[in-house]
Amino acid sequence: MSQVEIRELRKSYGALEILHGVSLNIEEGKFVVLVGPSGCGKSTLLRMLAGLETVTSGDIFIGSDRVNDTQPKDRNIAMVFQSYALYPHMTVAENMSFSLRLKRESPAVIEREVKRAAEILGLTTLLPRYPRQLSGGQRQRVAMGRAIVRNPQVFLFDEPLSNLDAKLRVQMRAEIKQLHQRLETTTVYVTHDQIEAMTMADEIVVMRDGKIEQRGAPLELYDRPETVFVASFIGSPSMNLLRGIVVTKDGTFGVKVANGDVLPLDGDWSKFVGKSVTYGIRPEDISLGRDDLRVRVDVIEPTGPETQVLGTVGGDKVTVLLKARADYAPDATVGFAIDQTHVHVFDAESGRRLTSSSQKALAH
Amino acid sequence: MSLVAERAPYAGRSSVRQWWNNGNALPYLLLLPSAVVIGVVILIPFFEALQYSFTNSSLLEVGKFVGLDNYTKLLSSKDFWNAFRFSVIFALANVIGCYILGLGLALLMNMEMPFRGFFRVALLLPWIIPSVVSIVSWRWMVADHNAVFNQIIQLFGGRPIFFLSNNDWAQFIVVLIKIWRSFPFMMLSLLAALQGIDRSLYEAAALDGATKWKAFWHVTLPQIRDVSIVLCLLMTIWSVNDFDTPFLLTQGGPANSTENFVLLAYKYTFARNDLGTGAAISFVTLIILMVFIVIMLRRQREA
Amino acid sequence: MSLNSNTLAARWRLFAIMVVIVLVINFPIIVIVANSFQTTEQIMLNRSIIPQHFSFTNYEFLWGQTSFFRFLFNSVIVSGGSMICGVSAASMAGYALSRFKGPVLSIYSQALFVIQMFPIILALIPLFIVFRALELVNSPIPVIIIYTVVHLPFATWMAKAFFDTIPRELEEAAQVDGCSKFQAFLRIVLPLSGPGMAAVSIFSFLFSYNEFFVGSVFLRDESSMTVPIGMQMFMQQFATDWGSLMAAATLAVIPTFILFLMVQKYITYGAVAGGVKG
Amino acid sequence: MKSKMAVRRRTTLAFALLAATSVLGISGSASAETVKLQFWDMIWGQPEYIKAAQKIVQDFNKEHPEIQVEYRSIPWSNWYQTFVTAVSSGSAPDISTGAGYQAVQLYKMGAIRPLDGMIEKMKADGDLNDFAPGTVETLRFDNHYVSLPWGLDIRLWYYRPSLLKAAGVEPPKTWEEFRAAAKKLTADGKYGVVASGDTGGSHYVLSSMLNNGGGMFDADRKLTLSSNDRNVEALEWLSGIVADGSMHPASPGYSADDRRATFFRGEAAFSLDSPNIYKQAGAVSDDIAVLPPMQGPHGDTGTIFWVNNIMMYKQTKNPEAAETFVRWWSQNELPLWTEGHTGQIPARQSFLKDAVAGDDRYKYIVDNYIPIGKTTATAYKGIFPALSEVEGEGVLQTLTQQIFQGVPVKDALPQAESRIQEILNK
Repeated sequence: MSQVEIRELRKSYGALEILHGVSLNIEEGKFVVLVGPSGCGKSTLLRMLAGLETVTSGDIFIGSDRVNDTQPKDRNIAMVFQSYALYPHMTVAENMSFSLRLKRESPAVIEREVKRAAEILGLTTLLPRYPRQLSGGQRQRVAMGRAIVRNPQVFLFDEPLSNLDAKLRVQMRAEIKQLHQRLETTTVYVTHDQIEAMTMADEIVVMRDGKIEQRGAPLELYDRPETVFVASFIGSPSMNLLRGIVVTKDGTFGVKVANGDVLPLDGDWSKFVGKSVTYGIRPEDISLGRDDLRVRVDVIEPTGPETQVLGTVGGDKVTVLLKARADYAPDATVGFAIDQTHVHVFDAESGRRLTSSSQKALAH
Repeated sequence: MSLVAERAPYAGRSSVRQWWNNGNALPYLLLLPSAVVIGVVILIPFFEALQYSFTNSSLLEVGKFVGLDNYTKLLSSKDFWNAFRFSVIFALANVIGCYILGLGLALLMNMEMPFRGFFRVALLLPWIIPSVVSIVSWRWMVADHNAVFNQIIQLFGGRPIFFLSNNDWAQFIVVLIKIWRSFPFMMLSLLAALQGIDRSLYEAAALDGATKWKAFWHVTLPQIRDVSIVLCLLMTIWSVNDFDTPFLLTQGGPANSTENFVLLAYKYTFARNDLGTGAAISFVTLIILMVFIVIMLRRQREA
Repeated sequence: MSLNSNTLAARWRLFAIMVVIVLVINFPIIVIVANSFQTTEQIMLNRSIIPQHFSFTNYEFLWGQTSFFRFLFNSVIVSGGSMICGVSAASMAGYALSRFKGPVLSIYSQALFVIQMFPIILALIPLFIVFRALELVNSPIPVIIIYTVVHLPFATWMAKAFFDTIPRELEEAAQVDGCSKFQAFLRIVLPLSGPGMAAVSIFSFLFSYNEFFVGSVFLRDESSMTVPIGMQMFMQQFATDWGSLMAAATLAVIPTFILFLMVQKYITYGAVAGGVKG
Repeated sequence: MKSKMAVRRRTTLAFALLAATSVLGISGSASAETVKLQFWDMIWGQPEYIKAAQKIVQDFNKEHPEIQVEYRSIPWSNWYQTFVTAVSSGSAPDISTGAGYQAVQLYKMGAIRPLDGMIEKMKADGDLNDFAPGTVETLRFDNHYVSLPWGLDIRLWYYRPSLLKAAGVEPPKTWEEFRAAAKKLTADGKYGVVASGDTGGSHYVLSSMLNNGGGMFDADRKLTLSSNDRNVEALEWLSGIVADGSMHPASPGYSADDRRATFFRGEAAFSLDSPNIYKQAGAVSDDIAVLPPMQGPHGDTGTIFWVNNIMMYKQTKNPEAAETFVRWWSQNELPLWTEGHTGQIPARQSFLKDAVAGDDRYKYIVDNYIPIGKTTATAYKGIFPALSEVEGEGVLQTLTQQIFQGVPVKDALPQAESRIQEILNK
């Protein structure tokens, strides 16, 4: 059963529409990550879920209730903010117990709940402190503690890790995931960082310009992006995208790109011959061997286990991720092999994924 | 489809109640107390006074409607233009004087020094003491040829100046006292603005080879520009509407040289018992101020 | 210009400069205080700034022979009252202006500017009639109300400027935690507004404590007069008694001075005129 | 919230009670039937005046338990605003004292209840004969007695005998001698004459015009400020003193108190002031002498004087009680002189003996100056409302300041004339 259901949700400020009719079901216990570049409407969507923004049109259901006009306090949700939003004039314990005190829970219940949450998050020794006496990571934990204490139906996270340094972010990422595994509360998590999305989510919802671009399990999105946007957004380093035209020769198909190379395609593309497409190949699916793709090298970036080669093909930038060590002189032209089974083809005009006749048959 | 999908939207609920329950009324409720007192203390009297300005009312009775008579009489009266002239001089000199003094001291106060907190309060004293008190003491210091000021002047070999007897000196001293009374506010506000400037801007400027003077000119001033404009506008309003300084020091004299609009309105209303003209003067003041402020704000926005 | 690069010597040099500036600027006040410890004859006789004799005669006179301490008490009532009213009204309105948008709010905010320009002399007669009808002349209530309104625009801007510095997310968190919007204001925003409210309070108090014109119309009875009005009457009755006048002036300054010393670290908040743009 | 309000109200009440008891010196237990009257008295003297007046009121209250009068002293600054706002808002007192023309002006506004009945009674029992001749009639306006005289105020010249002696100057008898003496006395930071720029200063102008047989109005109440040559001549005389450098240069900016202090300090030899002023002079009191009335160039004498009075307001709810008080006050106000040392000259001749007792200068003024006193209305018999505005509005002060600044009479006078005309036209 869906814990959260959003139907045809729209949000506009005056004439400016931010969300263009978004529909989304979130099943109970799932960890859903809304991801997208800034301004895509993901935060607005989350805030509407929380009741912090009014609904222009459409419906939001949480549990069995339509909550469009319900106050945040009556939605049975908890939210963790980007800035943590800890009340500076309250101690950690007071911060965490605030919602329970508002509900006039008995002191015994409050103490029990706060203790439980503090233990889960390792905050027990920090309870008498004030937020200003805490480090960034500790504050982050208190913010989560405040959410946990309430036993809400839904957790909402609004970019909770973006104020932390890189190392702490990785650590907290794992902690949040662990927490979710332990509590199994439905969670909606907003981030602009696709790695966070990939590592934490049960399901990722990629948003762009106030619409859902694609949703699915992390690896599903990685393996089969439906649009150029998703293809470029998910994965790091991001997918190489080369413009070209579908050509055929001797019954095999390929895409002819700017520098004249014809990049190999698998399967039957006869329907698309002559069409302008975007040829997508992830950096890790390019290797040494055949000369499928001749790249003019700009920079070599060795990281130890891998070597990243940054270069250009025609006018397009290309990244190659080699599992081996390599050393090329700048401006040298190097040939690489493409793993044809991992090629993505998109309509150059609409940006949507194109499928060869054979692949289609395979999929069904 | 899930269970919830079957539920129909809550069409029956009244939208007004909904609006109320959502806390949308809150901003209006928050404004209510101040709106009510403003309504009682300003709006009602405002329209009443507007009505007076078109009549020949006295303090005791509402007079006949005389159209624009009060206004036309005013604009052709010497006293009005005399008050206009002094109001402009007073406001202009006060704003400029306060700004220069206030900014200078704010810059000094923005530097590290021992006992900074004490200086901050000490420099606010002229602002925090009642006008009646400070003006009495100023009067005592300047009124006479052997008063403190003149003692000092004579100490340096000057001839005593009769500050309150000469038109120009009287204007000077009224402006000086007004600056003295109001610069601390300017200083305080500018100090807050200065403290709000990002220090890295100065570091960047220093790396770019800017001298202190250039850093002041190209970093400090632009950063406090908006605050400065607002402060100067406020100061203008407060100067034009200042009653205490000229009234308590000179009563507008000598020979009306320190009579501003408020004093003139006061004189008409309370001494000549001519409420109509008194009200008309106040409205002319209000209109002049509004036109000035609107022009300044528009220019600020364009710039 | 790095502000901390001053050497120790430079700081003390600056200190010396500031001492001179403070002395020059506060010269009139120093004169008042110094002369309050001399009898009138001594003041008139030697007319020097530094007292040659030291006596408490003037203060004894004020204590025993005049209503000065009643004025002081009235002033505290009036200023305290209008401070409480002003801070309450201004904080609510300032919060509304800081957090909400809409045509009503923008009209209100513009109206504040006009009120700021409004010459209060215009309103005095109609107001006097109203408050007379309510039998409130010589009572602190009308004065408190009028003072509240007169300083309301600026107090509101100050409050708004301060609320603008408090992150909205705090209230949103409170709302999610179970507060209504108003509760969030009361329980989260207001407790955090101490410094800002302190600044607004000082401003309100100062304005009311020092105001002369409105008070002189409404407070006629010697038993209801505030310090400035009483001082003015004092100047009539004891016109040539400079000693008592200076002593009264000194005493009049003390309450605000103490108040300022107490809250001096907050006063710069009051000057966040950046928020005054309306 | 509610309880707070109640507390506030109770404190206000407590205030009022406290104030009432402290001012009246009576217990708050006055019964419900007692009539309460508000009496506003101007401050007619030094602090001891207020004490004397309060004591008289206390005596009245003791003598009349059914009438309780509340005394309040009104400062001179903004007195006009005080009364007019009070009248316009319905919070006027029952009785007040007032300077020269306040009664007629307020009468014209409809605020005054004439004392006709009371004065008829006083006439009948002969009490009215006690008043200085003409003073009661002066306050008759529109066929009503708008108020009852209590004190006469007058301006006269004082000089410092020691200064004159040191300079070898005889007290001047004519304007010409005065100007010459003033010039001779001006040296070493001392000046012949000191004046002020306030209302007290404008009395220099009024007094000298009347001294010269001039005046602001003719018998038909027409303004003759600049058309009467005697006025111009008088102003030219003052102007000449300024031109000679004999006038203290601080004069235009001085208040009456500054002027007095300067005169007492011996920095000027002549000053125009009210009777009794030497009593404030402390140690130098004996070195202040009254200058005998001077003759103008045409042989005239004269100076400005006012009949100050006590009046009843229309808003009073108890006219009988108010009349009782006015009459009682009028008959029992002698301590204002004997204890309060007011500078006024009693309107009742029976008070004169006690008032002037042991004070030769005071007696001299009563004998020699009162007879030559004239009102601002001058040639017009009686007084009229606009006089109050003419004197109080600031036109004359401006004229005075200009004259003392050395602005030529021909430049200053027309402006003053047109401003006064504007007031009269209204």
